[in-house]
Amino acid sequence: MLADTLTRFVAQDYPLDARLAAGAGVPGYAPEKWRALADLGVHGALFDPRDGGYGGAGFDLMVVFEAVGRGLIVEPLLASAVLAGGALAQAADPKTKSGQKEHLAGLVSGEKQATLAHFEANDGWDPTHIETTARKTDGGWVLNGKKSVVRAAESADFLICSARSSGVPGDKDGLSLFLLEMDGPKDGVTLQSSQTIDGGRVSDITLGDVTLPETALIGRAGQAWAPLQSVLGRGVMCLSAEAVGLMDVIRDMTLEYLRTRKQFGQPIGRFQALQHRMATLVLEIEQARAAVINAAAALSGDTTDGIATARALSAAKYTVAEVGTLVAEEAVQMHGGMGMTWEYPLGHYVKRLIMIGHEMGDGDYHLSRYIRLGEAT
Amino acid sequence: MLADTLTRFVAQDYPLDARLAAGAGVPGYAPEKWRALADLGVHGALFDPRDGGYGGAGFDLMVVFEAVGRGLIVEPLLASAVLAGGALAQAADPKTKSGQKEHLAGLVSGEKQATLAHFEANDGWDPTHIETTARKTDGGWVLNGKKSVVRAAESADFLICSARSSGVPGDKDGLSLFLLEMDGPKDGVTLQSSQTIDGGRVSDITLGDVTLPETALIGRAGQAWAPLQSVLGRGVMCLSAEAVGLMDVIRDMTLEYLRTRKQFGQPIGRFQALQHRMATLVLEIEQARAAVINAAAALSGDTTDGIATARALSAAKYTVAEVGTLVAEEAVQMHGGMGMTWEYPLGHYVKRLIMIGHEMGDGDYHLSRYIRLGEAT
Amino acid sequence: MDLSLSPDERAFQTEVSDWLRHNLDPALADKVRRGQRLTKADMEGWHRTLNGRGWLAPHWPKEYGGTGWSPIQRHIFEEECCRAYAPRVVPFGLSMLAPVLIKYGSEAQKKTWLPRILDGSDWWCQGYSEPGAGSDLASLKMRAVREGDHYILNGQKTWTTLGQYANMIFCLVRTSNEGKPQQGISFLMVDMTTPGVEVRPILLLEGTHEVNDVFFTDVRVPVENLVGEENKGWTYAKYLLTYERTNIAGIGFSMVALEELKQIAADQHRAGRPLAQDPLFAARMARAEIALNNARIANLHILWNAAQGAGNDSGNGASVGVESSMLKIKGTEIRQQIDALKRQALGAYAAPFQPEAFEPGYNGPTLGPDYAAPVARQYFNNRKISIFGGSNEIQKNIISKMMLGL
Amino acid sequence: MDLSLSPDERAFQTEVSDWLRHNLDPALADKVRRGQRLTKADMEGWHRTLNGRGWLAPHWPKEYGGTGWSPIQRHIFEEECCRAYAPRVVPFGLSMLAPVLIKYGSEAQKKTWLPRILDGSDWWCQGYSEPGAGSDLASLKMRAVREGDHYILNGQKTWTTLGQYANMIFCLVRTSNEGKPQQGISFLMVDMTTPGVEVRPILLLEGTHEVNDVFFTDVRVPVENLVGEENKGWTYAKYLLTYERTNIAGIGFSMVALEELKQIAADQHRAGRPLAQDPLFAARMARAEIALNNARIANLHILWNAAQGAGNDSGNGASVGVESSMLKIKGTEIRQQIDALKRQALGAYAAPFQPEAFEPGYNGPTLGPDYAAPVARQYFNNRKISIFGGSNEIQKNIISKMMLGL
Repeated sequence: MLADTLTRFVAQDYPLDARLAAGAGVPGYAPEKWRALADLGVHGALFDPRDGGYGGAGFDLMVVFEAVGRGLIVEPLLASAVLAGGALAQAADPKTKSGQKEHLAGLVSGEKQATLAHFEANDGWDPTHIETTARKTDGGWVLNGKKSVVRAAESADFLICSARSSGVPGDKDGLSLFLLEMDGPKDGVTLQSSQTIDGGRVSDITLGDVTLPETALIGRAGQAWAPLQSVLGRGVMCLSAEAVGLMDVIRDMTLEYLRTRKQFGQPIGRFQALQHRMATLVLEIEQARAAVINAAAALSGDTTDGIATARALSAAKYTVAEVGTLVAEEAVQMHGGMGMTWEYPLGHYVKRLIMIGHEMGDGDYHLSRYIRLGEAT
Repeated sequence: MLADTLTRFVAQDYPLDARLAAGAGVPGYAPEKWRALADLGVHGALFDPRDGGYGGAGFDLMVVFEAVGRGLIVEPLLASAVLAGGALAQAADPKTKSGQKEHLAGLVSGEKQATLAHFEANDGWDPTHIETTARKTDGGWVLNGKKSVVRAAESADFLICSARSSGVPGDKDGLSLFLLEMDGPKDGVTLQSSQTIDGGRVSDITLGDVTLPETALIGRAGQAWAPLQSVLGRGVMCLSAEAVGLMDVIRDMTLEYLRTRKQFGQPIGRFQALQHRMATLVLEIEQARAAVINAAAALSGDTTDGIATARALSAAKYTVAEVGTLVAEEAVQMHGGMGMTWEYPLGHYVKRLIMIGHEMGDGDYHLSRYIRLGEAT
Repeated sequence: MDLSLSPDERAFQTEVSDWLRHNLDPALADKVRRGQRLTKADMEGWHRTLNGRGWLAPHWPKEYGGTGWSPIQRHIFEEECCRAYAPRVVPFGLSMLAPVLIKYGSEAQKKTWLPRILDGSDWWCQGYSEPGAGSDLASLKMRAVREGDHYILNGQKTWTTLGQYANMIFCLVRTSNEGKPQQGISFLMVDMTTPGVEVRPILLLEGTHEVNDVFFTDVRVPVENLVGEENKGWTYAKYLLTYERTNIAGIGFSMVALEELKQIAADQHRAGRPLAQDPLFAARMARAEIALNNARIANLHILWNAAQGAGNDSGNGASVGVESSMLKIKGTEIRQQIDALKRQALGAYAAPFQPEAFEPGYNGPTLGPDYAAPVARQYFNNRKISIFGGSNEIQKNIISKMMLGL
Repeated sequence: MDLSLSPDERAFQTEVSDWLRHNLDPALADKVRRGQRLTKADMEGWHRTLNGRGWLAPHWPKEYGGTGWSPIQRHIFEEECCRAYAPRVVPFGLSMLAPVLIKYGSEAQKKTWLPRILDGSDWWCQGYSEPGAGSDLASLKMRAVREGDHYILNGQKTWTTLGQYANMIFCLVRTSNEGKPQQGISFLMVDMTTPGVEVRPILLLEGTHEVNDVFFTDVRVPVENLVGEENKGWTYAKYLLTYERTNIAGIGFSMVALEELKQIAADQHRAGRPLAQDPLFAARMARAEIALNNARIANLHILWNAAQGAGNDSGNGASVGVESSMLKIKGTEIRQQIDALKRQALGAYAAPFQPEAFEPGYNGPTLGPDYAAPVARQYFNNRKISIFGGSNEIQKNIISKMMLGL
């Protein structure tokens, strides 16, 4: 139902041109649409009731992000609500640090926008390969390192930033999370920013002797792996569902094109070679949807089998990478020159679908992870 | 020219039924056709003039084995002339062991049939992973071990058998070659034999305390790797060329079927989906041919760059594995039920083409080897 | 949709697996596992065992002997049977003819034939394809000419699976040449002991005999063996084909094949290391496993949707139409992919061809590991599954037309 | 065939690479290597440099300014140019119009236009596709009506690459509606400064401007600009397309792209290890490398065969027909495969889109490694190569018809 609301909102109040313009501009999305989405309740649907939301289960994420994909929505719901918000919700200790609880409430309501600064240039998608360090001092912490390609960082009210307070890259122990207020220029924090090819903005964030108070630490030092793993899994879930939403649109556009574009005196959809390729796409999209349903079920179920859940998530991300690339490339090919133009909408959905493979692990990474986790059992 | 002669011979004197019957019987080929092939000069074309032949270069192997593939010839030219004969030619020291030179002459003339017993169950195509041992004794050698799926061993006049006289599996040093006469039951040598699904017979050969005289050693003890590597490379060349020959036949049969088989009131070759798939097959077969030409050129050229030659050979075997599987499976599919029957010739070519991937390394092995050799440079 | 099983469904699963443990002859299961050829008696025996328990025809309405299970229960049952290496139930009577009779047959026909299917009195086979009518099934030529109370049949059917064991065959026959080819087809049940019926074996490329040509020369068939109306057979034929397609998808069998693949890959070594640890092969296996799991969920999703929509379909439930084309394509692709990996995993030991090892009771030596003997044969044999039952190309035509409107 | 170079050919290779080292501006090569946008002046400069050496038109007969090279020499030249990161020569005049003029043009046309192509006086572009006539090129509608000594042109052309720089365009126009669509087409050369010609940009999906719509409203073209005979343009058009296809195959450019890929994979890390050592990625790269090498040999094989057969083709040599369709399909597939791997190799750094970094002279910071900026853009942009110049589907139709007789 929320998905329908969202789809209607996009169709009626947020035309494609506006979404593209917002994605290509600064801050990479439309703040007034961000607020409108919050008013529709989209943010709240991504949070568990105990965190102030009214959803947050695997199937909730699936439904919302399929709609995000269908709507080519550029607003940073993933970065802010799912990743930063999820990290706060899962890692923060509400008893001792009530300030963090208020930050969380801001993300649930959509009044604030945050992002998770976690991945780094050399990590190769391995979320434990963190080189950024957090050194304990008398009054707090000093952070040094560099975070790569962080979405919606320039516009963030605050960052949730991971750093290593002990251990070496690759260790699960020793990871900590910190809250960096971004209410003004911050000593030692440098952003180098760019738009992206698929809409929205990203930043490399350099942290040079950034001093933080003790209260910036989220949860307990060195214990961030468990919440991070959970939150990143939810992120993978959202991206996979978004991919399926994009594929649904691309399929429908391509079908429509095959039915209406005429060459050699007939609609090109009458040519059997294209028919069979289109049938394959439709078939494979249903396989991708199944992978996402499976992942949502794994996330929604009892979480006693963490490895099975992680494998279901990696299987989904791998599947949408494979199927997504096929769907994107075939759709452009079947559209011919038309599919190559900026003016025709297809290309923008295609770009986003392909670039989902460049967030939180590509197909090869998730296939390898699926294998590795299977060997562990 | 020899290829034409061979093709004519098969067409006129050795019909498919006879080839299939020979391949399914004992000894897995037709001895009188073996002699006829020798009379045509096929054996001689596989040997260098210095070894008594009149060919033996990469392009000679290519031409003969493309014809072997086109003719679905079951006679053990690869096992006897290329592998066993090649090993004798390259490893034997003509000065000290004239008996071995006579054995070689028998293989060049086709009067004798031999085979190379080299690969083992756990070697995974790695030709250095030899567990069979050769222990030096006073009067000669004692061999222990097991050789796997050796082609045409039951009918062989003698075996060329590799064993490890020093070192451990995986070492290049320490491999030795021995000549085992098979003129009668041999103490400690047990053959368990079977026909194969693609024609011809294979044996597992168990060697249990097999005593051999000093003269059974071919060349110098522990120094067999260089000749083995060369001979196995030539074997890979032959199998790759044979695969291309098979693909040519399969392509022509499929084209003919597409032109003549009618469904829905027209030849099925009028259906665009099949046309495009057929075009892909034709295209890919030319890529496979190019890979084989490249390998033949590498074998024929100056051998100063052994690694480049080895990579060209692995690239060819990998390519024919990939393309061969595609061609085989697509040809059967496009033939429909007809392609599934024993009576229609296609299936026999298809079986041989697929099973070439089960000799001397599959596509994955050769791809990995290609990568490994590239890293070494 | 909820993918986890309810407590009731879990209890059902246990019930099925317990029953299988006690009632499926281990020697028979072993034959299935080892890819050995099943005898006619093997197949008939398993048919009787299932019928004894009332579980032979889960997809039939309860009134005719069905189980009244939900689609999910049927799915559980199928998976458990596969896991236990139960033989595949011969589908021609049970899953192909019966749904047509139930939907289009006369009361008399249902009363006569359905019980005989259940108790195994008749072994049915399928007379659809002809030498000139494969993918283009509607171009079939076998004539049935009405003479009084009989049709006189002349012509040939082909690809008739297990026809060598059958005493009954259902045929599509041409009763009219008027109009489009689809319009003159009728659906007839034929007693194969009638004079003029001759069955001749067709050997498949790997040498097995499972399909046949069936020739008809002046075969007299009583008119009461006509199903439905004359010249309306195409409608019944298409209805039957959706059942056949779903059957061929065979997700459960692929699950078993995948387990076998994993065992082979753990046992086979490459230069001293288990093949399962080779990065390229591990990736191939994982791809197949993920694809299979996706297909399994996609199928459940379809069943679940069908169950939601088919509330009052009198227990027949989950009749799927064009979706069955999607299931068939993906299911056969995955099965063939797994078969190819099993073959690849064997290395050189895929080559030995020991037909004696497929025969019941064979316990002699085989070249290579004991799981090797049937693997290459299965690979070649299962190339058929993307061809038979309406080739995957025909399924794509159906999807294009029915689902995509192209 | 002998794949190794003869001593003469090796000497030629050295001569070419030496000349490139001394005559190709390193700044220009650097732009090419970094995927920066080339200005009109860049392209014209390189055109002049090559012409100064007499190496601009290797495929032309010697009498018109060709080099008289063998096909193998031409192949060597192309590979060396690619290796040196020389800009691609703009092909519309040199490689598309010129072969048509040489084969079908009048002596006067050759004398007028060929020297102007060589010296760069004219910048040609191509007027083939129309909005309703893409793959189905023969359905083109742009009218040319004869009025005295002029044709009057009305209609629209599209996908006109680099039309924004051109002063001349060659067009397929409809001069008759009689007979089959192919029969009423003529081939005209049009001065784009004529009143009534309007060029409008089309942005591609990644935001670059390289193709255009060209509109014609009552444009007057002198009849002497008709190439060959009226209504015979389809023959000339098809001849031109074989050249275009071979051009698009771009094996040399793929070789350069593969080297870039290897460098990226050596530099990018995955959890502390070079990506090049990741088994799955290494396999992808090796597959691409082998495919490219195979395609290179296959092309040489075709050239070599053509050279053998084309003894007295007056130096034009190696004209290939339907084989060019095979080259085009495989060449574009491989190029797209390599582009996709480069994109994949960048990980998260494929996402930043910094169009300013593609502009000449940009030396500012970019997000990620300096090779990252153009990669995703190139991937999306090069999806065009399997569409333009006759889509790969059209090439398969040609192969089916011309080579396979289907």
